[in-house]
Amino acid sequence: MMADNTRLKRIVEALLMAADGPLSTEQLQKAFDEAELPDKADMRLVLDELVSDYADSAVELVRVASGYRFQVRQDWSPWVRRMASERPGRYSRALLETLALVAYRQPITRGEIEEIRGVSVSSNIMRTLQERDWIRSVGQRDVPGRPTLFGTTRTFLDYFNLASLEQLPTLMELRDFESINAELDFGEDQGNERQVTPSTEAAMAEDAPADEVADSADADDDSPAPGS
Amino acid sequence: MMADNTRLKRIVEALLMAADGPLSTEQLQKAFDEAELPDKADMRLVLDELVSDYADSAVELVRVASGYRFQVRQDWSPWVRRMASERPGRYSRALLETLALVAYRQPITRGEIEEIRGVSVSSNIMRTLQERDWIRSVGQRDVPGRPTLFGTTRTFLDYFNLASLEQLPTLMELRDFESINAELDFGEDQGNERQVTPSTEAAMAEDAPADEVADSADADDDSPAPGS
Amino acid sequence: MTTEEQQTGARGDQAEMPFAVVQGEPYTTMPRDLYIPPDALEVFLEAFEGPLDLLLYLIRRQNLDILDIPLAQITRQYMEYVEMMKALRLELAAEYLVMAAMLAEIKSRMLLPRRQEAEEEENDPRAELIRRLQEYERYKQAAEDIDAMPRMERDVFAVNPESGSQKVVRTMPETTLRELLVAFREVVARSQLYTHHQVRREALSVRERMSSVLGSLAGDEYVEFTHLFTPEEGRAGVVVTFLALLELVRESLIEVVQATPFAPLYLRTSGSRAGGEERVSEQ
Repeated sequence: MMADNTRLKRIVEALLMAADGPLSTEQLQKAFDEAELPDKADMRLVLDELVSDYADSAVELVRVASGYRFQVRQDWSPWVRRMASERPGRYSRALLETLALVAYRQPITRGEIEEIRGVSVSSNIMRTLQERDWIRSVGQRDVPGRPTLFGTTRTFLDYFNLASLEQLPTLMELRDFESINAELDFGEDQGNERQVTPSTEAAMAEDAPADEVADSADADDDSPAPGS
Repeated sequence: MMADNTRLKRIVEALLMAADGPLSTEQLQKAFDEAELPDKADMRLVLDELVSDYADSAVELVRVASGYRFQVRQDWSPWVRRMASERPGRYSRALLETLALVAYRQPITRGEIEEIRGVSVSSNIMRTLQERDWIRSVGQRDVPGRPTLFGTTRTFLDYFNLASLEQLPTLMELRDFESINAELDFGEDQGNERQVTPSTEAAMAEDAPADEVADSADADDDSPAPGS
Repeated sequence: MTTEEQQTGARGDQAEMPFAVVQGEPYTTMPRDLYIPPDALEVFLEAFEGPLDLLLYLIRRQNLDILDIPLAQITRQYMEYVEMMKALRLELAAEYLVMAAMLAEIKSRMLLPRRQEAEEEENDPRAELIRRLQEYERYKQAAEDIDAMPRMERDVFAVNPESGSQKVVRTMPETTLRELLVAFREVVARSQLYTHHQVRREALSVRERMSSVLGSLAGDEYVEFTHLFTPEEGRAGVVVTFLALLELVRESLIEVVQATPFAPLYLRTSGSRAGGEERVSEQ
């Protein structure tokens, strides 16, 4: 048993060291003959052992979404970066916001992303995200036009060193709509502290009707409110 | 001293683990600031220590002609080979477009490819194309950052059964020749079966595409060069 | 109170939040007038990811709670901004105008006298705007968080040891010339490549030669001009090589030197210059 597991551990270590990307236990098992196929329990055992074997080393065995991966401990990344010939790519805010929306709101259509961001999303961004294999089509929304629904991939999680979506930073708290309404409803409910202060009110009343504002408001009167 | 050397050892370990190939002590030294530049004696010391640290591991630190590198111990090669021979996937559209741009626009930098494609090209693609020996670095553009210029190789021509790049259809031909259009279009549906086996490859060499390409090139010979 | 005074008043106690640097000068406030040079404005425009982002900036800049937006003031600032962009005929994304209309509409509704019953049925007109701002801000924040997370190529480096002294035979995916050409056609169709550069067959053989000449000049060494030609290739080959050399010189990829008139020409890559000079200075 003991000896066997050491051997198994070495093989798994070799496989993970040689791999191009993370390997799942299933993938690791494929390297073995039927005759010596290790069971899952043994696999987990040696994987756990490897994690602690490397505790003092400059590399660590981590688990990301699609499996296990040896990687350099982040303490030493600055030196590795200095050695690398290429600068790491930087991503635009537009791309990152789009990616964030897909990650947190998946499945989501491009139209829905545009609605939340308030601007159109360029095709380049969608293409880049798909080429990097960070997002992919996961279906179509059953509405006219059948827009594509996007979700994130394992590659996305692997790239950002995550084992699952739950490890993403939590979203900023959204104060719920009801309470916003309550707070804004400054007519009757006197108990509410968040009344618009008289001075704000006055300021609003005073300087409001700049001409073009009035104009566009008129023009807008019989059309539905934008964005609604 | 002791503490310092442990730190130095970790950094050297990290650098060697992340490196694409062997690193000489001079190359390793480049990752350090002037202020903390280790001397050669210390470098040798930690390299020796690393060799023995990994004595029981599935990887070993060896010295080859151009420096030091970590490699998987030969004992475990059979498993690594079995794993590696697993997955012949399919090249992505991004990879093919990148390759095509190198073929048609060489010598070209990664930045220039990105400019034309309108999306960033992942390091993976460039690496895969170089590993496959389809493209290679042919120099550097003499601009800030000194980006690498890429060109295609003999292996590329051999793989695609071309005697020279001239046999690639011109853009004009690609765009205008009805025949090529028709021929190219049905590619899409068959994409999946076209995991070319060696025999298909051979067949291709004999029949249509090469000939047709040559034909259309001939046809073009006595007409003025397109666009000139 | 004049508009002018109000503006200064409102700006008096703002937190300084430089959001753009134009020609070395940090801008901490939104442009208030049209004295901003057009290229500076373009930087402002680029600094924002659309109208929601701009509105958020206007609100945050004054340390205001989203729920407390002084709508009139924000609307006015927003309009000034949009007017400036229009005046300078910057290409203004339609979204900015839609938002302007929305703000104007909300503002006008807020000014109308309301009856209580109506109010109960009808939400505060700002609610929708606030909802959108809050929602956008969440994801704006999430994007920053994601950007700060450790990621491959920048913070996380996978190990990469050699996988054995015997070369591992890896099965590579296969592809075909057709697939390559389809891919090329598509990238050409997408880009302006076709209109800008006519890639001709002639040019192609020259470009190929450019690569191989560059390859053979890979070191720092000078190579004699004649050594780059292969007489066996015949006239056509020599011409192609010569054209390739001219093109390489034109693109400043190689340099040609000649010690004295009629002396042999020597070539090397422009890239090696820096290294060469360094070595000279070391000696």
